[in-house]
Formats: sequence, structure tokens, C-alpha cells
Amino acid sequence: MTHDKNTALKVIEAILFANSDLVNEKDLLKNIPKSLNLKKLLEELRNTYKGRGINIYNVKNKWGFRTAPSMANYLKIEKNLKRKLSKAGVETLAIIAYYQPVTKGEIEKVRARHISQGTLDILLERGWIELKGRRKTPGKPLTWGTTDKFLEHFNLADLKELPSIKEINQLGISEKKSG
Amino acid sequence: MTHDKNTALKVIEAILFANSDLVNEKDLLKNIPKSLNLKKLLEELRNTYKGRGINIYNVKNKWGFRTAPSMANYLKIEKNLKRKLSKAGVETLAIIAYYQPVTKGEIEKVRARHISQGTLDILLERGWIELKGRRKTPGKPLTWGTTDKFLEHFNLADLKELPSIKEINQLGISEKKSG
Amino acid sequence: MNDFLLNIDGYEGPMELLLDLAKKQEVDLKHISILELADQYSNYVKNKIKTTNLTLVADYLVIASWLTYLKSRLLLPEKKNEEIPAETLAQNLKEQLIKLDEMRRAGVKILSRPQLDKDFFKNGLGKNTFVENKYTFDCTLYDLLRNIVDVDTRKKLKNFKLALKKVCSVEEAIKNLKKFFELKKDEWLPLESIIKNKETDTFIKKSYTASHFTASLELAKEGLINIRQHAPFAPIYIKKKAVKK
Repeated sequence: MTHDKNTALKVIEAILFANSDLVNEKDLLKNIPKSLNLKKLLEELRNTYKGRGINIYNVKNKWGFRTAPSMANYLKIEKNLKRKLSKAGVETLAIIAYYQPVTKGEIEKVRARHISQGTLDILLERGWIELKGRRKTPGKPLTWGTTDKFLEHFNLADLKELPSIKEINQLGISEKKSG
Repeated sequence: MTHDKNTALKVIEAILFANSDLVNEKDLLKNIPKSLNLKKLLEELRNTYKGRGINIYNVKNKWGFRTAPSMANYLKIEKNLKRKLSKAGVETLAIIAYYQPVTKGEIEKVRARHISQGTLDILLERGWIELKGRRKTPGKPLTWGTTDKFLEHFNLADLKELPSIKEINQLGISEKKSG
Repeated sequence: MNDFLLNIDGYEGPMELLLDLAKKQEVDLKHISILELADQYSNYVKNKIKTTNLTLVADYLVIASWLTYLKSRLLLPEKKNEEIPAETLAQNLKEQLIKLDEMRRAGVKILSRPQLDKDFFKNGLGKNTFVENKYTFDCTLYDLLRNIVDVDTRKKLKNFKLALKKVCSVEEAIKNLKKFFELKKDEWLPLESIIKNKETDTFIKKSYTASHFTASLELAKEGLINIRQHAPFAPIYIKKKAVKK
């Protein structure tokens, strides 16, 4: 851990960046040689980032990076966070993809479980499924199918590219891990 | 949103910083004036951070901050490290990376053995490989390739950054001779 | 299958063993002797058979016999009607070994690169005052495939389920009979009349008859009712016993 001032500055920079919370000076001290003055290094770093888009910021003896307050006026960052689709959602999507056109009743029969409207809504909102007309059976139930956007999302040229269930079994994807 | 080049640089800096995932150029464009050349700004920013503790890094057309790989020895941040990849896993990954799009049969041919249940599963679970459509040969076998996440994980901007097979061979021989 | 991988000195398969033996011959795999390699391999596997379960080395034996075959063809003058010349086969083997060797080293090379969350890190910052979180639900093809297999398996399991129909339990029949005698106290009543005959399914009907009969025996044993039947298969009558005071 013997390194020069320049490396120490880089180490501090990396540590502050990689930590979500402000970092205590005590913890920073562990990572730089004792011969160096931490406070001075931190002040130097703060100066480096003065007037930039991100600043060095401290509360008492804790330090971190923050976006510059002046940036707030220019930015409206929409952070797109991806949330995993629920098990019910994935299963419903899978059934629609493999058995389309398929009625809600049929999906429920395959899953042996009730489908909430919310589950279909999420898939609709993502643009992955759409109504595909009515089945010509008594009651004329509506059927569901997948969209072009579905193909696009899963990087498929067409539905034929979906591996068959037999192929999936051969691929070595074990369903055990899904639990 | 009328601002000069200097402000645009700061805005980009702030956006890249505020997103832990890589940010698409499309999303950056929304936040800077159309008169400015985004690519140039990004390159300028990359230069600014060259040799610092944090670097600007890109995969294809996605950009972000990452701690400099050279900091690895100094940073002792314990994140949940995943289990080491098996030998079979490493070989399979290499074959997929170098011969993509490649069928399971072709991978097995190089290794002269079956891919065991779970080898592809582990690579899939890490998000390093994905299906790349069917080969247009009889039987239309499914093919595999690597993902952007694979590039991101191994600090590659694109596949071209992987050493060529020729380079690997030269490396192997020199290693042998020196050893 | 997986167990034997570890049984031959850590080799994962015959190709790995071949590669290792070949590398002992020459620095450059292009110049290895296939004849020599065939001998080395055969000797190695022969020695191993003595100490290892034969079934565990089946994969290795297949390659051993193939190498012996190749060796004999390389030594004998080539017949004209052979489909693939022995030299080509030997060359193919060499090329395969080279390819495997390349890929092993390529793999090591890839894994020796800086890795995210190990050698370099993302911004750890989670929240920011002006960042609006917009959630979208995501699903990978991998999730999809895993789940269709799941559903498919469940569907198959369901087909094996016994079709259990609704039956009438004896407890339920006892309750029925008791309730009935609260209304009709001092008459002999055919058991059949007590059984609700709304059910049309013969299976369920039989179930009701059987459990009500069992229930009547149970109640008789407890001294609560009397049972009367004039002849075999004749209708069964039951009557509540007078309560002794």
C-alpha cells in the first residue's frame, strides 16, 4: 500500500465513487499511506471538481460525490429502473407466446391458477401482448397473442425462432433453479 | 435547455454519474442542445478522466463512469462475488465469444464432449450469453452469442477488443518458452 | 456422468487428456506426432483401467479405440476406396486439439480481464434528488424459456393426477341422520329416503348410500337408532330409539 500522492488521490476518488454513502475519513485513512495528509488530499480533490458536473461534498468528516446542485435546472433525469416481471407475469407471457392465440381461460387452465387483470395489464403496458380476435367457439372468448414489440424485445426475427419446449430441455436450462 | 458546450459537458457528467447503469446516447441527446456533437463531447470527457481514479467507459453506444481498473489493487470493496466459473464454463464462454453465433453442437465439437446440464445455465444466469436466432442450415439449430452485459462485465467496448486468436497463440508460445 | 470427470487425474474428458499429452511432445501443436500420441494415450488409459471403474472410462475407451484404428491406417498403405484419407483424419485431430487449446487460453485470457464488481465498480449511489425513478417490468428470454418448461412440467404432472370426485364422508352422513331424526321421531323410515337424491352422478349416489349405511350402523352401535331389514337386499329401515328417562 505504499503509493504516492497522485495514486492516493485516485484511490480516494475511486472509493468515494464506488460507495453509495458518504465515506468516513477514518475509512479513507486505511487506504492511503500515513505519510500523506488526508484533509489536504480531500481539499485538493474538492478543488479539482469545483465547477464541474459532479462535486466533492462533505458532511462533518464524511465525504462523497454528488451531482452539482446547479445541474438540477438543466436536468430531468428519468432513471429507468427495471423490475423483474413477477412469476405469474413471466408464466403468462410464456403461455401466450407458446400457445397463441389463447384465451384467458386457457391460460388459467395451463397455469392451474387464476390470472389477475393486473398481470395482463403489465404485459399490455409493455406492449408485449395484444388481443387477437375472438375464438369461434360458444361464448366467443377473446384470444391473446404476442406483438412485434415482443419479438423485438427478445431479439427474435419471428416466432419460429423461439426454441421448442423439446429444444429448451436439450439446451440444459434447468427449471429447478427458477424456484 | 439552451446551454453552451461547457454546460453540456457538465450535464453529461452529471447524468453519467447519477446512473449506475450505462446510459444510452439517445437519452443523453435529450439533454444537450442539438447543435452540439455528442460523440465529441463524450470523447472529450473520456480524455478528461483518463488516468484518474474514475474513468469514462463505453459499451457500443452506452456510456458511464467506472472506477479505473488500475485501482483494483487498492480498492477493497467487498461486493457479493459470484462463484468461480468452472473450467468447462470458461471454455464454453470462450468458444461462444470467439465463434458466435455458434450452435451447441459446434461448442461440443470443439470440446469433444457434451455440455453438461447447467454449464450454459450459469452463463445465462450471469447474463453473459443469449440466443442469437436460428442457423439457416438443415434442422435450423439455435445459435448462441455473447451479450452487452458480457462486454460490460469484462470492460470491453466491443468484441473487437478481445485479443485475436493469432494473438492468443503468440502469447501461448511465448509463455511456454519463458516458462 | 459428471462424477467420472474428476476420476482421471482431473481431466474433464479425453480431449483434455489428449491435449495435455500432445503438449508434452511439442511446443507447437501443428507438429505433434499422431502415432506417438496414440501410443501415449493408449498406455495412459490402459494403466488407468486397472485402477478405475471400467464404466467410468467409457468415453476414454472410445477415443482409445478410434486412435488405435487411426494408427493402424496411418501405418498401413492407404487403400484407394477409403472415404476419408487417414492423413486427413490425423490432420483434423490436430486441428481440433489446436482449437481446443486456443479456446482454453482464450477463456483464461477473458477471465483475466478486469471484472465488474471485482476489479472495477459502478457508481454506488442509489438515490439522487433530481432523479425520477421510472419502473418498467423486465423479462429476459431466459426467464421466459425457464418458465415455459416449468409450466409444461406442471401440465404433465397434472395429467397424472387422480380424478377425485366429491364423496360423502361418514361424519357428514351421521350429521345428516341426526338432523333428520330431530324432525321425524317415531317412524320407521327407509334409509334411502333420508339420502338426498339431488345428485345425478351415480358415483356420488353410491358414495352417499354407502356412507349413510355406515353411519346408521355407527348410530345403532351407539344405541341411538334401530335398524330393520326383512330380507337380503330388501330396503333398510331405521327408527330413532326412544330416549330412556
